[in-house]
Amino acid sequence: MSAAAVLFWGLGVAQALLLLSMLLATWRMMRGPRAQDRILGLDTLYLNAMLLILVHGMRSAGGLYFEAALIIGMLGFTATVALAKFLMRGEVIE
Amino acid sequence: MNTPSELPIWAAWIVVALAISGSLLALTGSVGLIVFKRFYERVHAPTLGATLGMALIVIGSTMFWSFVEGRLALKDLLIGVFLTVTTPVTLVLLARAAVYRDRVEGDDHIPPE
Amino acid sequence: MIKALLPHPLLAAGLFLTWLLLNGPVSAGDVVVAALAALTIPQVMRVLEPDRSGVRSPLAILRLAGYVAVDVVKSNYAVATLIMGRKRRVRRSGFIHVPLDLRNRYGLAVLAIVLTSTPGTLWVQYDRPSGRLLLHVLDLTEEDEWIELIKGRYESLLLEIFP
Amino acid sequence: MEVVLALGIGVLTAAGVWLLLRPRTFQVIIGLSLLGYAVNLFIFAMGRLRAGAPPVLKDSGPVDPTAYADPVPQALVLTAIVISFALTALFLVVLLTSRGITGSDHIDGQEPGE
Amino acid sequence: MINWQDHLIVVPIVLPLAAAAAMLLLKEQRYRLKALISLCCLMALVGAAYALLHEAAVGGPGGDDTARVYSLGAWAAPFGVTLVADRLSTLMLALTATLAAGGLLFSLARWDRAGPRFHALYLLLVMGVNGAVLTGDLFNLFVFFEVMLAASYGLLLHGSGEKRVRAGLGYVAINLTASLFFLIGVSLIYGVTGALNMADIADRVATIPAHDRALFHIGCAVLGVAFLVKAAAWPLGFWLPGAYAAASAPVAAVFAILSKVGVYVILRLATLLFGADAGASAGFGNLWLLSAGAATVLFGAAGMLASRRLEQAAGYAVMVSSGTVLAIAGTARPEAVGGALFYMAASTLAAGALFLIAEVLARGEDQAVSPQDAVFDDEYDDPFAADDVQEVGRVLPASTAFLGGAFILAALVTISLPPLAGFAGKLTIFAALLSGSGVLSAASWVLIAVLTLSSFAALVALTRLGVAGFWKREGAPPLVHSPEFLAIGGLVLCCLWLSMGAAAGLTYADKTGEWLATPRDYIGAVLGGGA
Amino acid sequence: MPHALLLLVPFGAPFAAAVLAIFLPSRARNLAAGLAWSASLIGLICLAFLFPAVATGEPVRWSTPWMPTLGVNFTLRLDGLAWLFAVLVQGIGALVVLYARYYMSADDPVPRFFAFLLAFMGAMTGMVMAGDLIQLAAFWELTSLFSFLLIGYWHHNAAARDGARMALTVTAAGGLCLLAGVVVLGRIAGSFDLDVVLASGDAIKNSPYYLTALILILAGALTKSAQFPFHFWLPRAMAAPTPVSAYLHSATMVKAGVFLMIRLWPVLAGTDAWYVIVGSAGMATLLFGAWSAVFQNDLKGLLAYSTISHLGLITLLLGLGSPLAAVAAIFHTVNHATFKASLFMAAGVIDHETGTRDMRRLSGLRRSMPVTAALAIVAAAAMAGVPLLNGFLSKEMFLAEAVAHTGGRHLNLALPVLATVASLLSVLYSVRFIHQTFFGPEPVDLPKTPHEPPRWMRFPIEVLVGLCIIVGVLPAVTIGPVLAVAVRSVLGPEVPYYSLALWHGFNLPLLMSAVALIGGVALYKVLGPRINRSDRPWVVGRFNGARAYDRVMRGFNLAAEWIVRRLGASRQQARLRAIILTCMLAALLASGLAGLGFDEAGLTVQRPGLGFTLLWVVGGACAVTAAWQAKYHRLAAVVLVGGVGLVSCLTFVWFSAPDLATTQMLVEIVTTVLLLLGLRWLPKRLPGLTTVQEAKARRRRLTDLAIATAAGAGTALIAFAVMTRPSGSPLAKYFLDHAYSEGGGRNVVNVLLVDFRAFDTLGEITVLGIVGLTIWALLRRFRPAADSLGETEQKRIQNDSDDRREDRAVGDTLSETMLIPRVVMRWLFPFIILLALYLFLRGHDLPGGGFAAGITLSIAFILQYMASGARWVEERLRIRPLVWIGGGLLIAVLAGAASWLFGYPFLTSWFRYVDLPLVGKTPLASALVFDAGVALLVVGATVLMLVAIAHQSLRKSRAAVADEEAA
Repeated sequence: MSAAAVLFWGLGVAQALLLLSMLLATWRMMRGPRAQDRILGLDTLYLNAMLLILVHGMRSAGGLYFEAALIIGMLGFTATVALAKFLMRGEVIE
Repeated sequence: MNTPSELPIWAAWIVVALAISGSLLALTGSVGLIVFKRFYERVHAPTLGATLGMALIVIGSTMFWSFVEGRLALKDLLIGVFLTVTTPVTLVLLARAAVYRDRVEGDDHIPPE
Repeated sequence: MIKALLPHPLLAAGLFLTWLLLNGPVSAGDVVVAALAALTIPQVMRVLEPDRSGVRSPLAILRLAGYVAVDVVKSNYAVATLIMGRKRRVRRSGFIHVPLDLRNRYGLAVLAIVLTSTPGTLWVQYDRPSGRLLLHVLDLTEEDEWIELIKGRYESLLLEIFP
Repeated sequence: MEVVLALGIGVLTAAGVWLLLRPRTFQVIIGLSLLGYAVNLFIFAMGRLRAGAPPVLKDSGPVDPTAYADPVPQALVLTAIVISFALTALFLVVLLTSRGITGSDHIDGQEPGE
Repeated sequence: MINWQDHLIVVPIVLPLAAAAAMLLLKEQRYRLKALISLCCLMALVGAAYALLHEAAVGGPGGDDTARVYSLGAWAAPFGVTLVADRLSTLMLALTATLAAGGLLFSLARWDRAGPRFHALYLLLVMGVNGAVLTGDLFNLFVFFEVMLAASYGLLLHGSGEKRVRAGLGYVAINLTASLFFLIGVSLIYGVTGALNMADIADRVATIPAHDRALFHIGCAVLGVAFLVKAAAWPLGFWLPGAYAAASAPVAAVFAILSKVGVYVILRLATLLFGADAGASAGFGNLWLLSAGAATVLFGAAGMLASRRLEQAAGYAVMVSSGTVLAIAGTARPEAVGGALFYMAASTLAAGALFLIAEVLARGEDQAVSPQDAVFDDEYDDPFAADDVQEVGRVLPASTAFLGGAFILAALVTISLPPLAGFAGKLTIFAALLSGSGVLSAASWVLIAVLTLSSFAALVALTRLGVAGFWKREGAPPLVHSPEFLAIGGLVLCCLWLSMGAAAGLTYADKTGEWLATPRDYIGAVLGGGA
Repeated sequence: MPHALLLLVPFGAPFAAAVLAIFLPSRARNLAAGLAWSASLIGLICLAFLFPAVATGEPVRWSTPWMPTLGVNFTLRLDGLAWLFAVLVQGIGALVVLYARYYMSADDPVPRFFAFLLAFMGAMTGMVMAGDLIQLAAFWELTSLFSFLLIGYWHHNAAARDGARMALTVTAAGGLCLLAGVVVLGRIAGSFDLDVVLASGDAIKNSPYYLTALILILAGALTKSAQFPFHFWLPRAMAAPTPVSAYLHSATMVKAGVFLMIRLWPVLAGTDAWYVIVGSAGMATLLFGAWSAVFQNDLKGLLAYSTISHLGLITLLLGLGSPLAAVAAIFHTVNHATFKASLFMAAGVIDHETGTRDMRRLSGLRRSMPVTAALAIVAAAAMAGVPLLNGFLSKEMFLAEAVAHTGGRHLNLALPVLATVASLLSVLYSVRFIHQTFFGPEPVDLPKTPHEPPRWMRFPIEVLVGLCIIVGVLPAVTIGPVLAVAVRSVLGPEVPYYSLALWHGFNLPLLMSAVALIGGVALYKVLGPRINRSDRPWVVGRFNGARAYDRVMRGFNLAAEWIVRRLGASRQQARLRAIILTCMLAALLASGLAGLGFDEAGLTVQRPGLGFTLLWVVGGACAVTAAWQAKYHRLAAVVLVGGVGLVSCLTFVWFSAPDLATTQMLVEIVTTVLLLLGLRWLPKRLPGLTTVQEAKARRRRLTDLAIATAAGAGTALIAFAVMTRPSGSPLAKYFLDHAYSEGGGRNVVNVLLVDFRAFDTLGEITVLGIVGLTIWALLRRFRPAADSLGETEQKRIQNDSDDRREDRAVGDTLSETMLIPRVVMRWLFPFIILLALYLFLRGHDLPGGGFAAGITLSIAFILQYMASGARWVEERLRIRPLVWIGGGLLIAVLAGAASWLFGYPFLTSWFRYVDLPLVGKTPLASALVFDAGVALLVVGATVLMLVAIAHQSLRKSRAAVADEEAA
């Protein structure tokens, strides 16, 4: 098995695992039952998406997806924080 | 898929192992999200992916790119740093909001203020 | 002079480093830009956070980082087994109150990050007048153990770093 | 791959259209967002699907166009994303204003039967 | 050195944009300066438009028709975005500039203070329209459509108030939907032909493989629906009368051109893509255009009859005028298209004038412009409070007579009664429909019947509304400020001028019809290179 | 002056005078009248000069192109007929002007009146002198228009308004038909030129479109000349000032229809269709008008119906189709004009001097106004057809024609009888008019004391009555030559023999005349009092044309409303549904129902991967659930839409679009925040509110579901069809080839955005800027709904609990909650700025760019707002989004315009590698400046959008506080 093949299959497995994980998070988002559960689901989804992008970057050897991952890592919490704050205070910016 | 071939096979195995174990941790976290019964339990689960899972994959990625580019390519570590700093913000706020909501609804399990 | 130029030296250093990390192989141009960015951007913080964060004791920082790294791995394992654990032993999750002596905002922030990053514990609510922290713990075997762990392992170090 | 994406676009479109036909302004704005995604993906799909061939040139020298995805739809989608974002914001504000002035969040600006 | 003449074509887009941008840097209260800037800008636009129109009318060096092509960023077609000023687009430019100047003038009396940043939005709307008619690129057209629409959302809501907001909500929702169709259509066309430049697409239409043609047609149909929504064709245009009637008068006046932009694009694309040499696609959609246009005319005519307010009737009149041009576009007869264009120019100006007159007439009535209805807070108690402090215009004693005269002229054009320009246009249409040897088609007769019926309906409706507005009116005559006077008079004078210069105007329109019927020239001009 | 130019005077003078008159002060009645008087007089003089030329038989022409593309010229053409009518128009016009000067009150703003009158005169002259069919139709409509203004001159009077509207509606509608008719005629003849048309009579009559043209033209002519059943507008038009009636309804307006029929008589008459339509319309009108006239109690009403009747007579004559009948028609037209004008004026005098026109109140006026009485009696006698007066002559001709046509057709059999009856009736009403007004006892209880009118008010009547007598006595000398010229211009050289003698010997027509005269007088003796007692005509009184008209118009209105209601949509949902359905239908039809060509195209499908499929399971589930939850669980919908956005972002990653992924992600974040900001102002919505209309709603939902499913399936199918086809866009190749070598960037997408297609980007940021402006403008006047006012529930509860505890102040909960987030968010701020800078600088070569940088920066701001509140941030950071928007736009525009300086088109980019000290070789591109403008604008607009919404709660709580303080 060449390195390329190892990476291709191995990282493919990793991707599948992450996507499964996303699926479960989505289930939480859909089912709720409460708003905080959904937000938690979205947060998990973001996290998994970011990891997925990293793995995908390795798998396709494209260094160009780094920004997308960085943005999720650095700014992705904005959306979920806003949601959480909305729950807490009823409005996002006071 | 045009995976680069200049990666030594052992490095490839390590990268793959890191990535898979990281992914597994993330998956475990998501499973926790499903199997736990209460919100306050569920909220712990994704942390798996956000901490160690993320760390493993980031390390794998760093290693991978360092090999590919033939130099120390550490920028993926930045993702790790920022994610570590930001994820708790969400969770803290979310937990606080949940506590507030449960209190308003009169949930007994929540300690009063 | 230095203060005027660098209101937050650590921040400037962080920015400088970040820029270099972001831009791959370091070239002279990048260094120039990084230096410029590190000098100009923190000026914004003059208005947002005028008081300087006095960080002390780099050694404590390192120790804290070490603890955290170990604890994260350990609790990751613990929580993962909890989730995947086939036998599903009865676990008690619940809230505990931790009285904190730490008052420094940064210190509290770092503590929150540490606690939350460690699977199994979650910072929920902090009551400033009493300095009491409400914590949710996934596997609440012994309440006092947790309080001892937090106060002894993290808070003391943080008190060193952020007096 | 094509099947999956086409189905995805279809589902988004269906959900969006269904919401678009609902009476509440909030449903409509969600519907417009979903349709926006669907349309963005549709435009993107018009450039055909190419994995691992981002249109960022690797080195100077003669370019092999077959090694890269079609950049045109991507540019179009970028423009479309921005515009649809702006207009979503606008619609949101208009619906808020309408809700404020008329007191109703019905898309007609008044409850049916009034 | 710079040869300014070369860049004239881009002026109608860049100038209002720059002026609007500059105005944003000014403080809000500097109304006078802003008014001055926008007035100067619009004057310059009128000048530029007529210069371009003149050039298109005179033709190329050989005297034959040509189009001025401008490659933005020096990227030649079909790769870059091109602007094309031919007979049709310069006609639209001139129409836009004129109407916009009228609306702006009117607004200077008081409306420009009824909400913040009126002038900037207004200029940007003009920029959007100009861009939409000048561009030769399908996606760029989308962008300028959006500029135009975004500005129109803002302007429709200008002055606030329940009526406007309610109308605005529907207007925005529908136009957003239409924009999505637009995107689908454009991208589908790109997906099939691999081209975005209109001339480039037209160039390839004939050679589209048979199995791709259905997809291409679907793209064109979806695109067409998007434009027809904008052009307010039945059953897509129910939004128009309410929205236009709700808009403040100067805005409604300039909106009269917006629906014509939809018509313009339909006309442009139908002639370009589905002309005689389009292979299997030749004549695609003509029947639909014809029927949709006729249905629109009938619906608009019925709407005019059912209208109880002048501004509403004017809205329906806009529909009628769009429908007429659409139906004629569906006949694909060059002479008729020429007549329809002339008619369009006249009826659009007249509709603009009608909107303005309606607002003046409504003054003193229980209208939406009264302060109780509009919602203003801290900054504004009353949109026109400024009037009490400093009187801009003076009350003209003969205001009613003047308004009445203007109304009659505008109504004549709208009804297309002789001897004004609406009549000349419709007559040309009739003559063209009846021309040619052999038996006349049923469609021609139906169209003539429909158009005559719509004239009749307009006659009845406008007579009723005019009688109610002028003759039945009790109490003091409406106040007309001098800018309003100038605006209404100016628009009506333009109608008159079109009528007086019917010879030149009709010749221009007729040649435009011919030019559109021979898309090869357009394609050649664009793809052959340019500045 | 050459003859041709002389033509312009009678046509142009009235218009010129009208324009002058409108600018006269409103009390200048002498000046206005003088102006009008001289205009018509000058016209008359010119016409007189032109007569010799006209008499040669060759029309005098003057022509100038009008609508050259149609071959339509503006042609003034004066032949005998036109001359005759022009003289009538101008001559009677002059008299009416004189009369009106005295008739109109000193308080009336008469210059306007005279202006309308003059304009009408000009239009009428233009019509009769038209040498082109289109021109004729044009002036035709103008006469309708000016008559509308004249009839409605006293518009404070409802009757005048209604009469004017009715007249305009009927005549202008007829005019529209006429217009269509002449276009058809022109199509048949190949030209609109009158000479050409008149010369192609045979072609016209044999054309398949003859009947169409005929019906359309007659629709115009018959409505205008008030023929049954379109006659009703004329009596209503009597609400006009009497001079107007005298002018319009004797000599001009109503004669336009007659004129047209005479004008086109050579080419249209003589067919069966012509005979049936025109003849029967004329006959019906003749009898109906005469019968109705008998029963009128209003002087003007009587005259109006008598006018209708006489117009019917003329029409009937024309309908007969024989040349002699045509001669009679022309002759009677002139005669009718003279006597009817004088009668109207007399009626006006009576009205003016007594204050009433009701014949039942008038009586014995011959004593107080003997001269007027004498004049009216003569004119009425002419109307009745008493010998020695002009009316007698033309009536004799009519009766002769009626007799001559006996036999053959059905109508002809009855013709002599009906003609006699009609004549009898006209005698009857004439007698009634004279007898009841001027004879009998002294009038009692009149509003005014009657006396003779001013000298010059009576003068026009005297002139006209004089003409009646002169023509009646010496027809051959006076009217003969004129009539001959006119007749020849219609009938051509083959004019039949006719004699304008007073005495034709004892013959059948004479007998009929005698019967009519004697019978009429006798009948008046018998029925007079009973007629006075009936308020509407016997038998036909039930037929009320005006009411029928009202019904028709109401029907139109109802139909219109029905159309608008049924075929339109007033509800937003219905509108959207119509649009979506139409689009689907259009797409379906456009595909030709023949499939999308899958078989021929040859599919190139990539096998679906597990990962991607899973991804879209997530995406689809999110979308469907969002659609499901959007009504009652808005927050859930926002969350789920976020999921969809994430999936589409990942799709971009999957298929090689890093720029898209980046931008999508950023926009996603901002959109979520945006939607959340909006949520606060929406009403609470709880499930379970069932209504009675639940079943209906369910049905609608099912329909919508079907529509949505079909739309989704269609889109999917189309997308699939395109994706599986080989692509061959030459654009892509070109851009990839030239991006680096000529655009100076490796990131082709970015080069497209800031260079190849920078114009798109310019437009795009303009949209963003506009939206920012609009939002800002809207929200400055934002007023929340009553139930969203005040603080949110959460805030209230938390503040209350803060209040309860002694060791806490209000707001502590917030500050404690945000303690940790604040620290992180604040310290992230510089790093996000750094990220923005990074994205911006590398955009040209790698994913990123101005837009991404701008959004990133705005997120940095938003975070600060979220962490610390709007007031806190704005106290520290000076944010002027509008200036940023303006500045960004300006920078972008200037960057584009800079290329002008080098002679390149707008937005031509320029790039170069520059050696900078320390840094080394650095690419500098003007596109970077453009991109900077983009970034600046994006920050401004995005921050503006979010902050403007966020500010609302701040402002409202402030307002609430102020309210409490006040209370």
